[in-house]
Amino acid sequence: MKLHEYQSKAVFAESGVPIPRGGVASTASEAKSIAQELGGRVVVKAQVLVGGRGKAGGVRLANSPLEAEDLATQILGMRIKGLPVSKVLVDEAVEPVAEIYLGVTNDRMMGCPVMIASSEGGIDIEEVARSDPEKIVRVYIDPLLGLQEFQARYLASAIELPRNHWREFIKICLGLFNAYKKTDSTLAEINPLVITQDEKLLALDGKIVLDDNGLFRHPELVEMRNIDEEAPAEREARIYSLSYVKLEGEIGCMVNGAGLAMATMDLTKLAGGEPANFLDIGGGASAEKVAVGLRIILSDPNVKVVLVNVFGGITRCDEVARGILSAIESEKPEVPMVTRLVGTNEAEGRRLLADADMITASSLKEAARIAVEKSKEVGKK
Amino acid sequence: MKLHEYQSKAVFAESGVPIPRGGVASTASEAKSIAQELGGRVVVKAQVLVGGRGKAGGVRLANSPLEAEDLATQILGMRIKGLPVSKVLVDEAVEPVAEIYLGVTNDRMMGCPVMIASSEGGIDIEEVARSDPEKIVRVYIDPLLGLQEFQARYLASAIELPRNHWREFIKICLGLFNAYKKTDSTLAEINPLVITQDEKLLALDGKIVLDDNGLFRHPELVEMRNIDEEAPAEREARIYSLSYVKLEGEIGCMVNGAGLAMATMDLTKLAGGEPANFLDIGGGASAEKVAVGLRIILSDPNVKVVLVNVFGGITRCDEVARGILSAIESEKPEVPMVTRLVGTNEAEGRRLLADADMITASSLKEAARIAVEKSKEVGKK
Amino acid sequence: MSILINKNTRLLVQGITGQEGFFHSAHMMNYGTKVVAGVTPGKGGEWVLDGKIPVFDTVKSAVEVTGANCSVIFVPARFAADAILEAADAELPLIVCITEGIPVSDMMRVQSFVQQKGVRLIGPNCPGLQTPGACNVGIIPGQIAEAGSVGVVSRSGTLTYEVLYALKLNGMGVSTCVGIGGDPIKGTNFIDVLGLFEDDPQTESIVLIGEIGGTDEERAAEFIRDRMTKQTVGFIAGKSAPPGKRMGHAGAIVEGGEGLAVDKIKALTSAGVKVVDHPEQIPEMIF
Amino acid sequence: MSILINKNTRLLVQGITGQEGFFHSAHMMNYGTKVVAGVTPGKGGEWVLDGKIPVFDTVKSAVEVTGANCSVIFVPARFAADAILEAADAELPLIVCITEGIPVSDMMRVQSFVQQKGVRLIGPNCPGLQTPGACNVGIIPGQIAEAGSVGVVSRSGTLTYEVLYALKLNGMGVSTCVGIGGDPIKGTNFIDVLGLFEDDPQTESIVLIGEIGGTDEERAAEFIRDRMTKQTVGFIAGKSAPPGKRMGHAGAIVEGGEGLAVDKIKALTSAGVKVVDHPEQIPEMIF
Repeated sequence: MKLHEYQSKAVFAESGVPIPRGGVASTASEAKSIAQELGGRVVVKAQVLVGGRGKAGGVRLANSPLEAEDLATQILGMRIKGLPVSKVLVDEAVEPVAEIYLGVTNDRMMGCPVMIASSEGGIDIEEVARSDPEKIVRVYIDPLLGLQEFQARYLASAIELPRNHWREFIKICLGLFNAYKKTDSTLAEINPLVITQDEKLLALDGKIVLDDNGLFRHPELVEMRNIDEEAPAEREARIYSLSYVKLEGEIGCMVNGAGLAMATMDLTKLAGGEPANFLDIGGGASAEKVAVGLRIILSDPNVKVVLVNVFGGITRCDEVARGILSAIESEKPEVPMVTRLVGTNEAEGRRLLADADMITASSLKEAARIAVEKSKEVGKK
Repeated sequence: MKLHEYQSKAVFAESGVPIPRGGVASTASEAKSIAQELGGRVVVKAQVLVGGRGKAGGVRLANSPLEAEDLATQILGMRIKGLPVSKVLVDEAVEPVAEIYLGVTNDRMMGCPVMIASSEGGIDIEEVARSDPEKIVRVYIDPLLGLQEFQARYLASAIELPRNHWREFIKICLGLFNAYKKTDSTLAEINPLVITQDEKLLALDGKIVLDDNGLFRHPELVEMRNIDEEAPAEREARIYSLSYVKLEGEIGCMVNGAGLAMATMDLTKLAGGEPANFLDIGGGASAEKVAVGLRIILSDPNVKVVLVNVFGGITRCDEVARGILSAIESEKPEVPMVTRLVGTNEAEGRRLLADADMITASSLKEAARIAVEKSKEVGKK
Repeated sequence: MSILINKNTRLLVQGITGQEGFFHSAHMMNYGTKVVAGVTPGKGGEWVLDGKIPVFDTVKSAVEVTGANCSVIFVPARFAADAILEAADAELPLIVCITEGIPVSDMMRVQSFVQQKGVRLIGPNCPGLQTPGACNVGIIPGQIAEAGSVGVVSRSGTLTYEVLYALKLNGMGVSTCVGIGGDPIKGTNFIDVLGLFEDDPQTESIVLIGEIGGTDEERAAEFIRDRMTKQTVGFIAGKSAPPGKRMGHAGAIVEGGEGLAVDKIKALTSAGVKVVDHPEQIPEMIF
Repeated sequence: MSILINKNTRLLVQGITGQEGFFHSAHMMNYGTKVVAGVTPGKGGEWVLDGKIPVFDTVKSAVEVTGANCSVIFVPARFAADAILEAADAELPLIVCITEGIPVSDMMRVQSFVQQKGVRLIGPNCPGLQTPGACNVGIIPGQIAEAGSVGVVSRSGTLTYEVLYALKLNGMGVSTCVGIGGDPIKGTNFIDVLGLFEDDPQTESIVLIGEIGGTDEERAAEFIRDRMTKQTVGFIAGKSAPPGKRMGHAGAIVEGGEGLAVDKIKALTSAGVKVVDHPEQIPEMIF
């Protein structure tokens, strides 16, 4: 789960990271009053969980409260990369002398947090990694010990931060790490961390990605989720603990197990089709869960054929079959369905589906081949 | 630095450890109103930083606010083991069904915290260690990981705590460890932790010993120090960062270095005398500090002779001599003084002291022998 | 010989009275696994599974009484870190954590402690291990593999079953199958298991099943190139997965250009591994 | 040969621009110690001590540039834990912490990390080490010991100088003197140093100076009994100290009946150590 810029900055501020004065607004008139209160020039920033806001015109400078109101009206009406803008952040405008990158994330290979700093802030750190890899400095953090001052000092020294900013920078590093740790984040990032004209450090933009598995410890963060921004299918999948990722193809896939689901998608593609989604119903799924999964797939208008691939273990094929039948009954799908059921209670599962208008396959390869063929036939109609 | 019972319990409560309802009083009428507010029977407990309050009559049960007032009057007038009682804690009276010991301290040998539990609470744990060592259960705590739930569960299981109390007990263990950690304590102890008749756990008495070296992180705890309870000599030593321990003998010792100071005391004793104190002036002491040290020694009426032993390294013998002369000038001591100065600027030091009425010795052994002789002569006068 | 588990494995089940732990304990026992104890705090003293298995309050006491030398963990995610730490503290040499959904922050702490203790953790978020005919630890179905000479190591669950089944249909047996799990931070990686297979006389060839995310497969390729003499066949799931999206497993995500299936396939191929296009092809590649 | 430090020791001074660090750096250099670098965060790029010693911002860069292989720490107590961690993280094989007054809670964390890193910490709250004629690391005065065959290990500072001086007055020289420090939790204990002396061909006999508090001397006695062939003479300070009172050193306290001088003397004596009554007696016991 990602936090918005304004939410991330609030979390940072709680840990002692300095952020610009500002406020969040859902309406243009709110934006205007925030600008009034701040005085001087302000920046109006679209709050959407997607990169490239600036290029899309979602971040604009206003010289007066009236202009702020006007810009807020425009931005609140936008969609950026398909996402509606429902909130804007109105911050005091700051003219930076320098822009720094500072982030902390989990390093998979080292199995520990890593703090990353660069004197080249303000742009995507992955871009810096490509163009100027020597400008990126890392310290690996002992997960039990946490970030130590000497490590923050090393970062300050390695990015050649002027010495008068070290004390404040170290405080910000410790604060950022604390924010990362206390929220169970997988990424906490300040980009840019700027040096202002009056020689202060300020977190101008911020981003936190929470570990979904850690959310049970943070009901206060879960409340920050803006469900309006979720597609209905994604929301339903989340509620039923189904792993669902929408894709652009036409073959809907329902599989038990993430690896098998990916393999099914891959095979579909190898056979000349395009998967419409990734969907893992998990282990031991109930008929209800299966039915929800199938409904989610069928709700995608691109889907021309559904491919069900289940290797029964804890998951029982008969239960899957019941779920399929229930979804068929309620949704009355017009697209063809190919099923391949193997393993626990396979015979009973096949028997249940025998009367339904269903194509069965015995191998994964065959199932994929038939699904692709069917999708092409549907296309021709 | 030790915290009083009422202070320790407040720290525990902040970490989620349940404590009895109650309040602290400096006067009998305050005690009465607390008792009134609590209702029912209360216990009035002397707040002194010494063991054996109960036996000394410093812990009494009162059936009414009036009786509480009466008992508070008595207890506030007491001295327990020489310490005046300036505060009483008035707690609701609790009749325990069982008494448990629970404490956490630093284990020197293992280099980590250890949590100790025993079903035999309510008495000194060292006594249990002698009489019933198998009733004491320990878990060693990884200093980076901290106390884990499974360790608290192990304690609950090993002291055979009834299962219905496990959840609360584990919470208390984690709370106690948290209190220990966040205060940089060397000991945090609940004794007894009681099971009440209505099946609750309650920390009936508590004790925290802070690490003096960690106090710089805890200004709020330093404020809890009650300087009235310190002897003036101890307070002066603390202010000047001198290590001073008052003893019962008649030979005042002033030495640089803790090990050498102990060795000097030991040698004094071996020569037939009794040291009046331990006093380490530290490394590189200034004349002022030396003078303060000597004044502290001379303020002890038991002192019949002063033995100064300095092995100069960073500490300069001439500086020590100047300090001695300054103290002699202001205090005009009547007791004989034996000095042994060796090392840095030894000659200059001796020269400075030559005119003063001072016995000099060249070896430690000789210095001790002379000091003891002199103390006996003084005794004969 | 197999690796890691065999007929002498004395298994402790943490979370034995929970729904999952109970269900799979029965399955493991049916398989012939020596399940010797269960742990559920607060239920010590009970006996479960037709009164055959004693339940203890703590791992320490379970180990003392039963001599368990392996633990499998079925407790819910929020208690799993504590359960692993408890098993590691009791110095059980092999700990298998089935639980899915453990926070990464917990796993980083746990990992550090487990390494200090010098014990082996498999998982979390894994199906466990199976040495066909001898011992089954975890949730891999019992009837889909026969004893034999193919070592299987995988980041996936059901996909592994698919492979085991394909091997069986082709008359091929398995020495040990190890599911190392789909989390980004896990106790045991490909290279650890590859090293064990290389040293195991029973294992003649190896199947490695990887997926997108991280660089475990790239490191495995390096290890295979430098250290392995036995034939390895590979499959990587997720060629069609888009970047930036998590494909079910917490670890299955392409981020910052890292973790692409195509890079993994390239690395493995250039290390001499035959990488197949779909799991059912695997048996025909083994000889 | 000496132990731990010698002519090849390349010393880094953490806190070199502080009053104490500066003063003792000059002394160590006068002694002939190869002081190669100093560290003071924020002062990197300066040169101190007649422009002979470069100052760095971080230990890492100091080590990279100067090849330092030992660090001595003079920073104030509240920054000392961070300084030790920094030196350990840079994997300096020998770290000597002179600083007194570090919180026990800090030292427990530090100790755990130092052990993980496999480096040796001496101290804190110690006078340092001296290999007479070759190298002086810390604050032991330079003129009070000559090179020779007696190894000295001690929990105390000035008391050690007293012993070194007594040895010198009696024409006896020292291989290496190691002050392990007076704190309850410290990097190196008696037994570590005793083991090194036992293996050092230059060292023929050993002086052990202990004091009240803890059980280090009891463990040393066990070690001496089981493992040492060289003669050991001992002295324990604090026979006259009352229980429950801290005698200056944070570690010098008798608590719960543990740490009594009499018990330590008994343990050492029964392990064959000659324990003297006062430090000036030591030279006559060595032959």
